[in-house]
Amino acid sequence: MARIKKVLVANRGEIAIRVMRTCKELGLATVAVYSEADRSALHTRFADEAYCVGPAASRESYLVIDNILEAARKSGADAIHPGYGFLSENAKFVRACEKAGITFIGPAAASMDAMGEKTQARTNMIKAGVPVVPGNAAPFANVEEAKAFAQQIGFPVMLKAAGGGGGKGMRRVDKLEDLEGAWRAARSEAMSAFGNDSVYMEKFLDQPHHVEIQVFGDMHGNVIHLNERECSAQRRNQKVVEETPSPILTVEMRAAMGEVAVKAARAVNYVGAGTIEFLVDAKRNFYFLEMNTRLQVEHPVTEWVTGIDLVAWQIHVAQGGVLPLLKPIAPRGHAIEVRVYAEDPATNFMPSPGTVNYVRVPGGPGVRDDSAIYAGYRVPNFYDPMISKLSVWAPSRMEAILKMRRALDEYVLTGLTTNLRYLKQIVMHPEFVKGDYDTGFLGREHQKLLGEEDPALTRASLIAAAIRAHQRAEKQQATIASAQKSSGAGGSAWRNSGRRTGSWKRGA
Amino acid sequence: MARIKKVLVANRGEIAIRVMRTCKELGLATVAVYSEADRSALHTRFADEAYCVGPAASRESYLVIDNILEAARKSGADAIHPGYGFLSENAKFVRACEKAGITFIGPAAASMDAMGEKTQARTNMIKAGVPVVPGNAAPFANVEEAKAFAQQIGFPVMLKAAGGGGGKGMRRVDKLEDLEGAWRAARSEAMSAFGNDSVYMEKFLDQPHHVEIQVFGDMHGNVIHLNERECSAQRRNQKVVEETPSPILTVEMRAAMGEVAVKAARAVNYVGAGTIEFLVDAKRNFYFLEMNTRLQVEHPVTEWVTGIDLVAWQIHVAQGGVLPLLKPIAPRGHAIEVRVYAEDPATNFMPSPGTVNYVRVPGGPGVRDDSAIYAGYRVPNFYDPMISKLSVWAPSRMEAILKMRRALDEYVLTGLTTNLRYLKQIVMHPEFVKGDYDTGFLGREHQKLLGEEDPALTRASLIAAAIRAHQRAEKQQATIASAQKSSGAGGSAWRNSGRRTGSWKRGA
Amino acid sequence: MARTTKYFAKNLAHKEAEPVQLEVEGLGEGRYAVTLEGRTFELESLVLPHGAVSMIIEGQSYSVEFDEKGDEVGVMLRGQMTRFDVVDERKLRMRAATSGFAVEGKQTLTAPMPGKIVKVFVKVGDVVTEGQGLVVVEAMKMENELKSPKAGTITQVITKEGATVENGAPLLVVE
Amino acid sequence: MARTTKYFAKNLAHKEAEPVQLEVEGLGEGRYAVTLEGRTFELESLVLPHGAVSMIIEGQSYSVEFDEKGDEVGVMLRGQMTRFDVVDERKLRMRAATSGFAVEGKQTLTAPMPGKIVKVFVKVGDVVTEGQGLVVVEAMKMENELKSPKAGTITQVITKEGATVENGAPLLVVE
Repeated sequence: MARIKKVLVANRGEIAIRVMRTCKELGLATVAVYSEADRSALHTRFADEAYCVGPAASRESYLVIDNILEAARKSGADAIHPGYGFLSENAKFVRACEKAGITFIGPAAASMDAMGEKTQARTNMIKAGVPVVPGNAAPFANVEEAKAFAQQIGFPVMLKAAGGGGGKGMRRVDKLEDLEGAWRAARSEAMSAFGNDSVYMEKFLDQPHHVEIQVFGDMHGNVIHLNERECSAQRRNQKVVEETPSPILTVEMRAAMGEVAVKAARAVNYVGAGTIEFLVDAKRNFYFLEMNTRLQVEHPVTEWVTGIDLVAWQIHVAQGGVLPLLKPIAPRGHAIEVRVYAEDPATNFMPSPGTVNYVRVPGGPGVRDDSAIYAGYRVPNFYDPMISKLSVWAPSRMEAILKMRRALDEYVLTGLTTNLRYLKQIVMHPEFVKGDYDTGFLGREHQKLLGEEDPALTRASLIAAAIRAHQRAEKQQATIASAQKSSGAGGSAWRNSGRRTGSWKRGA
Repeated sequence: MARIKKVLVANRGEIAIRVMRTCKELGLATVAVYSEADRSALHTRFADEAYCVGPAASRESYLVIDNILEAARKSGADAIHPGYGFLSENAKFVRACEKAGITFIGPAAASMDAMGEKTQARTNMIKAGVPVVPGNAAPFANVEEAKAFAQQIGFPVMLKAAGGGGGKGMRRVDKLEDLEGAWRAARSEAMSAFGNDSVYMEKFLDQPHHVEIQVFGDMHGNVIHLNERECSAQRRNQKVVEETPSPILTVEMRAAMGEVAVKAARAVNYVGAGTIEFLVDAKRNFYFLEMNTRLQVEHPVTEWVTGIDLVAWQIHVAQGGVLPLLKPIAPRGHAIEVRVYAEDPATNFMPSPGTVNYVRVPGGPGVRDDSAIYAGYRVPNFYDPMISKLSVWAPSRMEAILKMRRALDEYVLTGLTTNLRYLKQIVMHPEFVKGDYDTGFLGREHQKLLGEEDPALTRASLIAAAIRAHQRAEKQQATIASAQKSSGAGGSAWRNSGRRTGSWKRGA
Repeated sequence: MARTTKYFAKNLAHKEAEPVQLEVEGLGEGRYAVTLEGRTFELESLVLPHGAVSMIIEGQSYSVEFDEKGDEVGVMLRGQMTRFDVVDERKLRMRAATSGFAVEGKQTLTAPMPGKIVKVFVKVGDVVTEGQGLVVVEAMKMENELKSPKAGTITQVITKEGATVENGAPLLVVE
Repeated sequence: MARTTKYFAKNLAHKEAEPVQLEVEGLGEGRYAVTLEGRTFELESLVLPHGAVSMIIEGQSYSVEFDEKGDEVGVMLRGQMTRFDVVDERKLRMRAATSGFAVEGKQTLTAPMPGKIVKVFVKVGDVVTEGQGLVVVEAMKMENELKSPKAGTITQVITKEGATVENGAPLLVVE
């Protein structure tokens, strides 16, 4: 297989930057694609080359296979890295790349088919002897079928997008009346996220842990696992905090899950980086949930404890290279990642796009920043509101938690509302610190995680607010005085300095 | 010994931030001290508390023991971390802390006495059986004494500050005529840097390697070493790039140097973090150069490959704790650090203080930022022009070099002239890549390290310059047009838009 | 002799609480004395280039970021965002004279962000409870339900399903 | 029909070279056609909030930072700083009419940074060579030697040892 020389990254945001960083280290030229809304995005500026692939809506740009391939042709890219989301788990795209003579940095289309469609994947896994959660085998034709199946397996159930993972198009349904609304929402989200509105159903396990195993395969039949990631801190089935090692895993359980994960990957002749997601119940039984046939958002924690650059391995394997490591390695120390979103936890996590006024990311020992923002950057409202990933490493879990607290305290990001404080509340919550938290954790503790006012900070803030008002008033008086001086009675100066009359009532 | 609760950091810049980061992780309150020139400095804003200790000149602020102790008293700090430079190797300060009942986070005054005065240190080391470079035993009373001694041992010689290290107050002298000027410069620098203008002399070794060993001692008589750092990339005896492991060391040589370093530290009952600096000649003989009785600027590379937080260890040991590790550990992977200075390599490294207009530090896997700058920060011209330390880790040396190149490419810092490009030239220079570079490297290769124009970049730059001029002209015409429209003939608008007449000649 | 100005500030997280009185005295060169609940704090406030402020109150160092809208001052301090409504004496009297203190009245539900209206659950005349879902907006690939700010009756529906709305666009009115 | 403007740019690192001619045609919405040495490049230039520019020239993406002083434009591109003197046709003629092209003449040595003069090596009337050390300035704890920009004679010494100087302060004149 030919050596890759120029990589087009068919993605945006932090993952585009992440992939390009490794490409640059490997001496490979980088090509960005961007939508019209992303002309000023960092990934567009970060690459050696950049090509516009369409309007803001991802369905008209990042998801249009022809436009991506046209950019590859124009730039002469000989490989495409899909990142996560968008076309990363689209077998049609893989086949189109193949046809165009471009190396797709990821698994073969056939492996994607076998795992990408979630109901087919379940069938394949059952055949391979991998334990799965009870559920149905094929997407539903209509909501009536879904209702009938739900009543058969019993509520609560989970509706899931057949076309992709990452928490998009997922809805928990507790009773029959709620099914129709959830069905509509899940399908609509699935369509926007994956261009496929097929939805299937699984029995809802009561507050399981979500533990996943990183696997890696090469073209020579080698498959290994690179330990687990604990991803139970989820909100709306969207991971928020991830860590490795999982605080609930023993060495024996890691080995057992790793073995099953390798078996699952082998069953579909998997090549490249993939993740086998498991649900773990209170008795520590684990069930195959799904396979993500791509790099995960949370891959940095695995990189921290293994010292491996997973993107470099992806490229190496895509060129036909043999896996640099052929047996499992013990994790070194502990890593935690948090996902920073432009959203307001206090108003039901309402996304808050806008312009970054100022940013200073945390630094110092054991802190890694994966962001794609900069001061002056306007976060567009067309894409996922994740704006930054922050990860830390320390020799022990407790030290990693304390380091994450320090790093979050240090993060300055103004102009947008973010979940930074919420993230800090999570990692400092006794249940998280203890380490035995399940997927119900964030929902159960929501009020507490919003945080309480610190009276000392509130008092200092009150003083700051008064000083600010005072400085503003003084500045205003100075402006008026100078305007009156220069223009006599100064009618227009009064107009310029007019402030809207406030009110004690918000939102009125 | 009592547990430390509040730490005053008697320093500024990145090292103050570095120390406070660990304090925050350990749950310790932090106190900054600042000079009048540093009111807006990041360390002043980063700490929980901040006290002004005097005017801009460090001799009137950061070096005034009474002012530092007064700040400690006001804040109720029970410990002081000195950072590096300033009072960090001042035994008087250690005694004053002791008298005030404040824990000094560093070695005992007696160890500092034994090692701090460089000529005394040499005598002590000879006694302990540690190999030293030929030189004189006591500071010179006057320049005549220095001249006589130089003629005795033969040129070239090195003049060195007896009061401290870090390259300050050091001058190489090749011939008798140059001695007087060098003597004056070294004394003046030594006085500014350490408040002590004593200078001594050593035989100049022809282009040796500079390799140092990190040591750590506790109050229970344990002393270990934490491997070496290669610091031969020096300019004016100022380290510019550091790495670990040293590319010239074998496992056996590391063990031998480590053993000598531990012997040297034991000879002075050393407690805390310290560094034994060695010169290594072409035949790989090594000689004791000096001991730095403090944390080094370049400590991050050791932290990368050992996973140890050296500042956390310093605090642990200062509280009477036993060293967490009692035998040497093998380094994991490879780390490189570069020092980013506000200086212009093209004009003989002229310092370039000024205001940071914009900054985006590198991120992603294996990159660590230790800086104390922010957009809008005015770098004062009173202190060392180092504004940032960038360090990287990778599994192998070559990967670390490529990662450093990538990180340097990524560093955006405008408003000041920096040595970023020079640093990139260093790490990509064939001699550096090969790994066998000595202390003469940067001087020898100076012209090459300034870098050549890349014709493709120059052409793109030329186009960018023309577009910029065009946009400026258009904006100017629009301004004039609108001014003429609103005020008739518009005499004053012309005045406002007037540009100074340039010239093809620079500096004329 | 420096002049003292009285300010009245209300923490918007505590709607029921009375405004707090603060006396601010400028001492020059960014130094102030602030009297709050009988205690006077001396402080120094330095405005940084990007609009943030470094405030040192009796040795305590605070990096403060602001988010201002009219008289509303959002203060971000060590990760905590507290919003205050701050007015001076003149404006306080003006507020008292007008309906500024009224808590009742009609509420307009506005779009909190640009997006697409995917569902409107109510029509004019519907009686709603506080917290009841009224509208679903899709933005950034997520559906977000907007809830009623108060119990009352829907008096106007300004938007409709399928509409694309800008940030702050009025959607409907509850009275 | 868009207007084409001619510019003349000189790379300041190559004092002896002739200025290069560039023709710039605005195509609207940040798009331009630039003709340089017989070749026309189409490009798009986006000005970012902090003054930097993102430029895409035939697919090549460049993040450009500028450092401008009068007609001198410093361009920072992928770590390389190149300084140009850029003028339009009108100014080029003006320069030709005055002494703008003169390379000879008196040179004023100025302080490149604020600091303290610790040594002045020359006095009025001294003959100096290009690159000869004239003055030592101490700043940021380092001593920095300023060298003569040309061979000639010292005609004025404006500063003296011990003086504190600001950035750009004239120190002496070589003719």
